Amino acid sequence: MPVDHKRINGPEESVPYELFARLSGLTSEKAFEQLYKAGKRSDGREFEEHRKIFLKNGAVSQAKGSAYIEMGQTKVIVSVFDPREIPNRSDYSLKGELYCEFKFAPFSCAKRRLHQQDNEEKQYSCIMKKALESAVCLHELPNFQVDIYALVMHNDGSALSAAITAAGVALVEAGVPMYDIITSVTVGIQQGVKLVDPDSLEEQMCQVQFLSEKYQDNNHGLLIISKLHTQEQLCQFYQNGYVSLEVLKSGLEVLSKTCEVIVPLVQKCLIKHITNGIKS
Amino acid sequence: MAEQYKSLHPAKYYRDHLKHDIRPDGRELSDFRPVVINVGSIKTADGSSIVKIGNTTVVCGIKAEISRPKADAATKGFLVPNVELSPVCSSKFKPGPPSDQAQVLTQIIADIVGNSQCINLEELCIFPDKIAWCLYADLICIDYDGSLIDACALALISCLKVVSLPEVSYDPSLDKQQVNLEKRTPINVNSVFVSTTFAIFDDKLILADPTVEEENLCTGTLTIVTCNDELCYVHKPGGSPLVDEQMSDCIEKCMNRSNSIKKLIKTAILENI
Amino acid sequence: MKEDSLVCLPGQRLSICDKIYTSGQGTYERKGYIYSMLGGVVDIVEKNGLKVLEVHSNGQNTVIPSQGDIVTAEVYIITQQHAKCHIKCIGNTVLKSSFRAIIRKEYVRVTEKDKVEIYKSFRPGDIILARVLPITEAHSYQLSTAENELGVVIAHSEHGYPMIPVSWTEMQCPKTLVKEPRKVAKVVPENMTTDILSVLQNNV
Amino acid sequence: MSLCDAEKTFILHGVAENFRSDGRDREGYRPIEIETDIVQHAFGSARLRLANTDILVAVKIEVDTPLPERPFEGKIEFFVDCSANATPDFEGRGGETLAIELSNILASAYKSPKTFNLKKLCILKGKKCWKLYVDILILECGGNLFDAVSLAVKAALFNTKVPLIKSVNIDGDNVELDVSDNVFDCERLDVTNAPVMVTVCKIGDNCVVDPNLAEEQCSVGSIVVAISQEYFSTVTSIGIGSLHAQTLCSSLELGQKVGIRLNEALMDTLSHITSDQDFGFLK
Amino acid sequence: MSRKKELLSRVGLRLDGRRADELRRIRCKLGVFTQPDGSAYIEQGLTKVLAAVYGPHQVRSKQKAQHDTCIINTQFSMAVFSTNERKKRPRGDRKSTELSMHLQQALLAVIKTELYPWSQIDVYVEVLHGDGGIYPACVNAATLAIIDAGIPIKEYVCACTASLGNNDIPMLDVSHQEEVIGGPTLTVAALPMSGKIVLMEMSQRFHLDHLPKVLDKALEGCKDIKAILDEAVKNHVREMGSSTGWANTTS
Amino acid sequence: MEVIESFENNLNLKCKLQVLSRADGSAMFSEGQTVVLSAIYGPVEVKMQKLLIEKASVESVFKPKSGLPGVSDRYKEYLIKNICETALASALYPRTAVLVNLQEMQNQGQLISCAINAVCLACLDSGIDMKFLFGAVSYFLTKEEELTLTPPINESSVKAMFVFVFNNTKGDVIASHTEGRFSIDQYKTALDICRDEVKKVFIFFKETLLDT
Repeated sequence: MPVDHKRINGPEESVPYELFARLSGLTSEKAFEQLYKAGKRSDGREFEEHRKIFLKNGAVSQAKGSAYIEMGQTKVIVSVFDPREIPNRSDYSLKGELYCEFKFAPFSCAKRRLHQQDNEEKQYSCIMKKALESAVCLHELPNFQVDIYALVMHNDGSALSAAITAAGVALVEAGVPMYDIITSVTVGIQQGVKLVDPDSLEEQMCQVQFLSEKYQDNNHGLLIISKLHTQEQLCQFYQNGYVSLEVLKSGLEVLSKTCEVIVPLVQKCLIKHITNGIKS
Repeated sequence: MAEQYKSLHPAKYYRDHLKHDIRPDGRELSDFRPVVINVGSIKTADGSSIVKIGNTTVVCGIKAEISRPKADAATKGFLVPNVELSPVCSSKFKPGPPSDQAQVLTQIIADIVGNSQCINLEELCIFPDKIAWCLYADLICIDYDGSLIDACALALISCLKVVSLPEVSYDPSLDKQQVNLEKRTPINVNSVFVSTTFAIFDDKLILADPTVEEENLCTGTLTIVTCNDELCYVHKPGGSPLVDEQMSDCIEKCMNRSNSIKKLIKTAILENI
Repeated sequence: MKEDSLVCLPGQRLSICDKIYTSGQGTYERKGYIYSMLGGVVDIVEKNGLKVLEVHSNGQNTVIPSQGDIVTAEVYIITQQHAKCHIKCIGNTVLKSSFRAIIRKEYVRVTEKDKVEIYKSFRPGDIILARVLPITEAHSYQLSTAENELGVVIAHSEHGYPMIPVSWTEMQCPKTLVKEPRKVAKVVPENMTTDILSVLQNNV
Repeated sequence: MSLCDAEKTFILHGVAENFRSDGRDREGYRPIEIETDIVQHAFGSARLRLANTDILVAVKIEVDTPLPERPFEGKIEFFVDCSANATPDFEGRGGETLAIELSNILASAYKSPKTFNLKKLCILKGKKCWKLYVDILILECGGNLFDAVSLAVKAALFNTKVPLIKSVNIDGDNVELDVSDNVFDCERLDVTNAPVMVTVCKIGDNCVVDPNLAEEQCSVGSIVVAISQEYFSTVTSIGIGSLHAQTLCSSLELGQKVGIRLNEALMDTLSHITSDQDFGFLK
Repeated sequence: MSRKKELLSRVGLRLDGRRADELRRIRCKLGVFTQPDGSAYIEQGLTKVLAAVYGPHQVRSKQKAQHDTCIINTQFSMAVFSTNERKKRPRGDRKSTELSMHLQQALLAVIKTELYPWSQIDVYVEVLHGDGGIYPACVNAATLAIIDAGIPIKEYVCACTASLGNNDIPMLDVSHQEEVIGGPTLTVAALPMSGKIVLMEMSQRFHLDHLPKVLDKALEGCKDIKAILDEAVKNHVREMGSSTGWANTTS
Repeated sequence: MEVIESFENNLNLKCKLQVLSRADGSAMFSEGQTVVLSAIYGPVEVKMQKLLIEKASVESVFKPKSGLPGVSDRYKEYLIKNICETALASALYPRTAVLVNLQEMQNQGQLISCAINAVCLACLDSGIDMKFLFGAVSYFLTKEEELTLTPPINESSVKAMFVFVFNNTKGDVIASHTEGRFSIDQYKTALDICRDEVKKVFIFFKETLLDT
C-alpha cells in the first residue's frame, strides 16, 4: 500500500486477526441449514419482514439537509449541501447535476476499509446517484450541483438502501425540489428463499453458491431497488449473483410491497420536521 | 431580519451580544456545551465511541490488526490515530485527500496520545520482533461546530477504554499464531486525558468551548489537555497574546471541567457493560 | 403561518390540473394532476379568477438568484471595467454560501454611463444593493446598480469607521470627516429592509 | 450529439412501428464482426466491431498469491481504458467515470462462480494462483457499449491460452513453478457460462435492443442485463429516468430472450474462427 | 562494445533478416474510424499505432485560444497490453507527456496553423503494440490522419530511427530487440522533400564522425517512408474517389 | 528543583541574513546544534480562492530535512502561519499574500523554537511591517525533574519540553507548544524562566541587525 503522506501510517502490511482464528465452522451452508429448518431468521424475523427503522432528520447542524437512519444495526448518516456552481464547466447547462459520494467508515465492516474510495464504494455512489437523479427535479436547478454525502458508520447489511432512503429525507429537508418520496430496499435470494433487508451474514450467505448436492436450485444473489412512492416507478434496479427470471420477478413484487411498508415511516418523519418548522 | 444582520456583520453582531456577557446561543462566557458520550455501539469495531459536544459530533472506531513490529522498535505495537474531516460534516470540506486542517488535527491528537502515555505500546506487542497488535484508531467528524480537538480527544479516550482484544497465542517454532475469539481482554489505559479549548475574542474576552462561528471570528485559541491532575498538552498556535492571570484561570477552569468529564466517561462505560 | 394550513410532501397529488387550478411555484403538473415538489405548506393564490397552487417550504428552500431580484452583495475586487462581488442575500433570504457576481462599468448608473469610474463608485468591502440582470454567463451573475435605490449601502472609511451618505455621490466618515466618492443608494425607507436602516442608525 | 425534438419524435415513431431508422426491428442487432488473436503479447485477445463501436480486448496472465479469505480461487481483474480516439472528451481523465462503471458491471457479472469458475485458476491452494488481467480498450463509441464490451471479453477469454504447469516444487516458503515453454500445449478457459450483456432501452412505451447513439439520447430509461445460461448474473439500470414495474418485467424478458440468442450466435462464430484469418485494421 | 557485434552478421544481415539500410514492412490504412474527422492505422514491422484527428474546432478553454494561429493539442497513450510487461497506466506518466510534446512540435512545423485562428486541432495517438520505433510510427500515423482529415499541411512529416551496428555501419528502423541489445539510437523527424529536420533525439552516445553517416541514413529512411505513405494516400484517395465517380479523371 | 543553566550562558545563537537572493528576506539561524533556513516572499500576488479583502493572507511551508513533508510538518506550518498572522501588520497589505518558507537543515531538539526565531529574523530582513517582534525559547524537563535550556544528549531522558513564543513589547505569551507530561507549577516556572531568556534572544536580534 503506497505510503500516504497526508495521514499517519501504521506498519506496511497488517492482517485482520479473524484469519488466524479457528474457523467458526459455521459455513454459509450450515447457516442456511439452521435458518431453513427454523423457518425464521437468526434475529427472529420472518423472511419478508423488514428490520426496525429509526429515522431522524437534521442530524448535522452544518448541512442544509441531513438524515440519520438505523436499520437494525446498520447506521448511516447522509448530509446534503445547498447547490453550488458546477465546478470546471463553462457552458450553460439547463439541467442541474447531483454529486453523490458513498463511503464506508474504516471501522464499519468486518474487514477494515481504507480511507480512499475503493471500487465497490465508487459503484455504490454511482447507483445512489442514478436512484436520486430520477427523483430530483433537475430542471429546477439550472447549472447547479447538489452535493450528497453518505457515510456508513456500521454496516450490518443493506447499507446502500438505507443510504438512499436517508438521502431522500435529507433532500426534502434541504428544500431541493423532488418529484416524489424515494425509498429503497434490498433482498437477498438463496435457494429461492427471499430474505428481505438481509443483515451482513445473510448478505454473505446469498453471495455464495452452494456446491453440495442437497441444494440443486442455483438461484442466489442480491437485489436492490428504489421506488418512487406515488408514481409507482422504479428509479433504480441492481441485481448481482445468479437468478432466474421467475425468481427475479417474484423478488420484485416482494420488494415493491416492502417499499410501501417503509413509506409511512418516512412521511411521518418529514411531517414532524415540517410541522415544527411551521411552529418555530 | 436579525439573521440578515448576522450574515452581513458577524463581528458586530457578536460584539453587541458580548457587551452583556451573553453569547448568541445563550451561554455565559465560560459555560460549556452539553456533552453526550455513547460507547460500544458499533459491533464491527473492536472498540467504538460517539461523542457530541453541543452540535459537534465525532465518531471514533478502533480496529485491531496483527502486524510485524518495526525493526528499530521490536518490542512495541502500534497505535495509529487519524482524524478524518469527512465532507458530511461541513460544506468547507471536499472529498479527496485530507485537508491541511485534518492533518493538523491528526498530528495534535497523535501528540496528545503520545504525551499522555495513556497506552503502553509494549503491552501491544504479542511476541517481540515477530507479531504485535496494530490499533487503527479512526476518528470521523460528523458535524463540525467548533472545538473539534476536545471532541476528538474525548472520543478517542472513551473508545480506548472499551477496546477489547482477543487472546493470541504465538508458537515461535512454527511461526504460527492462533487467535481465540471468545476470550477478549480489555487493554489497560494508564491515564485519562481531557481537552478543553478557549477562544480569545478581541484580545480580552475568553470564551470557553467556542462554536464554529466563534472560532472563525476569534483572534486566537488556547487548548489545554489535562491528564490525571497533570497537564500533558498546552497548545496556543499564535493569535492574540495572553496575560499570565488569564492563562492560569484557564488552566484552573480546565482542571475542574476535566473532573466532571471523567465522571461522565465512567458512567458512559458502566452503561455499556 | 396559519395553524390550519395544509402540509404536503413531495410527490403528493394536490389537485386536478384544469382551467381553474394551475400549478404555481413549488409544484409540477403530470398526466393532468398537480403534484407538490417541496415539503411544506400549500397556499392557494387567487390570480384573476385562476387558483394558483403554490407550496412554500419553511425558509429552507433553495433560492437561486433569478432575473430582477434585488440582492445584497459585498464587493471584493474592483478593476477598470467591472467590480466583482459575492451575493450574500437574495431579497430577505440569507444564503449559506455566496454566489459570484459582477457589475460592469456600464451598469453602475443611469446617467452618463460612459464617464463612470469604478473606483469612484465602489471599494472592496462595501455592502451594496443591486438588481440581477438576465442570466447569460454560466458562472457569474450580472448585477446592475443603475437605479437610485441601488448602490452602496454600508461602506467603511480608510480608518475603518462606517460612513454616512452625504450626497448620492459621496459618503463621509464621522470620525475623520473625510469624504469618499461612492455610488450611494438613495435611502428610501420603504424599499430598504428595515434592519439595514437600523444598522445605519445605531452606527452613527 | 444532441438531437432536436423533431428527430426524437421521428425515432419514437420508428420504434412504435417496430421499424427503426436503419431498418432493424426492435430486437435486431447491427452487424457484428469479431476477430481473435490480434495482439501478439497477450495470452488471448479479440477485437469486436458492432457497426461503428470498436472494442479491443487483451487478456494477460500473471502468477499471484490468492486472497487469504478465498485460498482456492484465482483472480480476475477488469481494466477499461477509454482511448481519446473515441471522442475528445475522453482526453486525460475524461473517460474515467464510464470506465469505472463498465469495469464494475463486468466485475459483478463475473462474480458468481456459476458464470466463470475461478477455482480452475488455482495452482496451489493458498500459495499460488493465476491472475487474469482483462484489459479493454474502447477505440470508438457508436452506442451500446455494454453489449460490445461483454461480447469482446467473452471472445478474448475463449481465445486465451493458459500455459500448462509442468511441475510445482515447494521448499519451505517459496514455490517454483516451471511452465512448459512449448506454446501449443496449453489449457483453454471454460467460457460457456460467461455472461453476455444486453442493453434494453425504453423509447416511448416499448423496449429496444442495441440502441445507437441517437436512440440512446432519446431513451427514457434503460437497463443492462447480463445473461448466462438463461440466468441473470447482473441487472443494472443506467441513465436518468425511472421505469414502471411492468415495463421492467417486459424488458427483463426481452433481455433474456435476446441474450440467449446472442450467446448462441457468439459461441458458434467463435468455434468457426480459424487462427489464420488475421487482418486487423487493414481490412 | 563487443556485444554489438552480433547485430550485423558477416554477410550484413540483421537479427530479423533485414539488410542494414532496409526498413521494416510498412502497411497503413486511412479512414479507419467514422467518428473522428481523420483517422489512420499504421504497422511498421510489429509496431501498430492508431491515430485520430478532431478539428479544427472551437477552443475548449478560452484562455488558450490564440488570435493568429490554431493550437495543436496532442495526447500520446500506449495500450496497457502493448508491451510484454503489462503497464499500470496507459498515459499520464512523464514519458507519454514527453512524447506527446514531441509529437506536437513535429506537427506544428507542418500544419498551416495560420489558416485557422481561434481554433484547436486535437491529435490522439494510441499504440496498440510497441516493438521499437514507437515515436516514428506515431508521427507517420499522425501525418496520415491529418491528411485524411483534409487539414492543409506544407509537407509530409516522416520520422525514422537509425542506429550503429558493429559500431561503424549505420542501421535503419531499429526494432525493440535491436534497441535493447544495440548501441545508441538516433530518432529523426524530418520534412523529406525540403530535407529540413524537425526533431532530432539521441539516446546514449554517438562518436562525432559517426553522426553524419547515421543522420544521412535516417534522412534517406524518411524519404523512403514518405514514398510509401504517399502511395498509400494515393490509393486511399483513388478508392474514396471511385465511390463518388471522379476516379476516372485522374491518371 | 534548582535551575541548572546559569544566567550568562546564552543559547549560543548564530545567524546570517540575506542568505537567498530571490527572497525578499531570508535568514540562516542556528540555536545550539539546530539549524533552520527561512525565507519570506511578500507581499506578493494572491490566488483567487485565498484572497482576503481587508488583510494579507499568510501561507507557510515547512520542508523537513529528508523525505516528503508529512503530517508533523503540516502542524509546524499551522503554528508558524498563526504566529505570523498576529505579528505582521497584514492590514496594511490587503488582498495580497505573504509566503513563509522554512527548510530544516539540522535538528538537535529545539526545531520549533529555532524555526520561529528564523522566521522573525527573515521578517526583519525583509522589512515587512510588524506589530511586534516575536522570539521563541525551548525549555526541557529531564526525567530527574531538572529544567534545562540545552537539550539533553539522549532523547529518552527528556520527560517534557516547552516552547514559548513571546512578543518584545509586553512579553506576553503568543504561542505555546509542549511535549510530554508536566505539572502545573512546572509549567509556570518554565514560563517565567523563558520570559527572561527571551530578552536575550531579542538582544541577539538587535545585534545581528546592527552588524549586517
